[in-house]
Amino acid sequence: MVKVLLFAQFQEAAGTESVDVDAVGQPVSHVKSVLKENYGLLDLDNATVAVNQEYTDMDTELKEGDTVAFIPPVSGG
Amino acid sequence: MVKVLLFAQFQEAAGTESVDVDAVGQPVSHVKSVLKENYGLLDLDNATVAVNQEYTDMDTELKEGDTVAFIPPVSGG
Amino acid sequence: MESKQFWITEKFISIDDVVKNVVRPEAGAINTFIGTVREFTKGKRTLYLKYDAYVPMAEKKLAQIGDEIRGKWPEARCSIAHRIGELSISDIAVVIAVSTPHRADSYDASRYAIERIKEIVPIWKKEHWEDGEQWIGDQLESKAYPSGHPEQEDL
Amino acid sequence: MESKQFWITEKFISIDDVVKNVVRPEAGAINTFIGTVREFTKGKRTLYLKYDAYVPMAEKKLAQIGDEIRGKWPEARCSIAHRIGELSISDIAVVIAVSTPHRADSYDASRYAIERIKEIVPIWKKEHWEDGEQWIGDQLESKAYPSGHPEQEDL
Repeated sequence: MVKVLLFAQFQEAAGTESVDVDAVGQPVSHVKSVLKENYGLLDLDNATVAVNQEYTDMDTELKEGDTVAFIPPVSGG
Repeated sequence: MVKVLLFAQFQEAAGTESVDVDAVGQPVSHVKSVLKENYGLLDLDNATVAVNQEYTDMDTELKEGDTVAFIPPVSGG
Repeated sequence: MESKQFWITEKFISIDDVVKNVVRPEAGAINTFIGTVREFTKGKRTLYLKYDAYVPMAEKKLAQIGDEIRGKWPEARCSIAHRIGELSISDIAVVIAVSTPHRADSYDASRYAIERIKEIVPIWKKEHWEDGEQWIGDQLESKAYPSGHPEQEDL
Repeated sequence: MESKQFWITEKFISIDDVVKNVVRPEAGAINTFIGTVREFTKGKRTLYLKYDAYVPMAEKKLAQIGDEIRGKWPEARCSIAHRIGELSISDIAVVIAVSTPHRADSYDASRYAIERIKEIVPIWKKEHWEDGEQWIGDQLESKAYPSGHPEQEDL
């Protein structure tokens, strides 16, 4: 399983801070599809993705225990 | 009389913070000459001058009660 | 006192706490940037803000900005604190402090830090107005992402 | 607490005291510049400094810089404190705070303020080294005065 973290508007839309997804051996884009289907998170296309706290891309293949975070456009500062 | 204020290296060289000079009706350059002669303040040529706390030039004619300050190159900040 | 050089906190940020992390004998200049909650943005009145963050990654990215600054300005030292949770008007959201031997670099490195925060640090702001609320996206002001998100080379 | 917006003091300057003079709901950005006493300058070790000032004129000129900033950046607010007397390594000599609605202006106006201080404010620094002492002249770093002093239009 991989752990998927949701923040800000994604967290509110999904009603949860994190979900576990069976995506080992799959690319990040697979997790995105699952979230779109199961939680209606269509805005995910505007997000960047981090795996284990480092930015990466949708092609990254996931391993057991990975943490995936979908990062909405940031607005700190 | 006009009051002449000395700061930093001029104050140390002259050994005083201020001197009174009889320079009413004279330009500032007259005060400069007096200070050069009487106190050996040759570096005055590197100073700007302020009369009554406003920068001005050596041609400014002095009035009774004016305060003249010779301002060495500044180094605040 | 916080012992971290780069941190996310729910508590009030003291400017002095951030500045003292960068004071040192080699420095003659310290630039700080303080982001505060502004009441009006484009005529719309903000009542309060809420900041959310991916805390461990955000602290890591703040530290990365510090490393980037050391790469570009080897003699610079940097400390950054960002607050999260609910903030009122004029509350401090972020404090950046950069010390350098000479002043020009302190301005440039501080400016670099705030721009990078707005590019790469996973922190999100939700504005609460009289008539609604919204999570605010990219506020770089200076840069548009044609693809709708930062390119790889920006991260 | 100091009630002045622009002041010369023999006492320790609190960054917070200067910053709170410019905090306001319209501002989202505050830039501060803090000048500290640097130990080494061009390889020479400073033991301590002494600052002298023509105090009433210096406060007037600091306020003039505030007015100039309002002229150039109408929405900016500025506060400046400069310390005089004897200062040790890492002591704060000057604190500038500028608040603006948006960040770019806060950097530009703050930078303008420190450059103007080094041009027009009658404050003088005396360096004390292990082997001597000297009043330091123009340290603009960015500008040479061919005539050896500022031209009229700079004052």
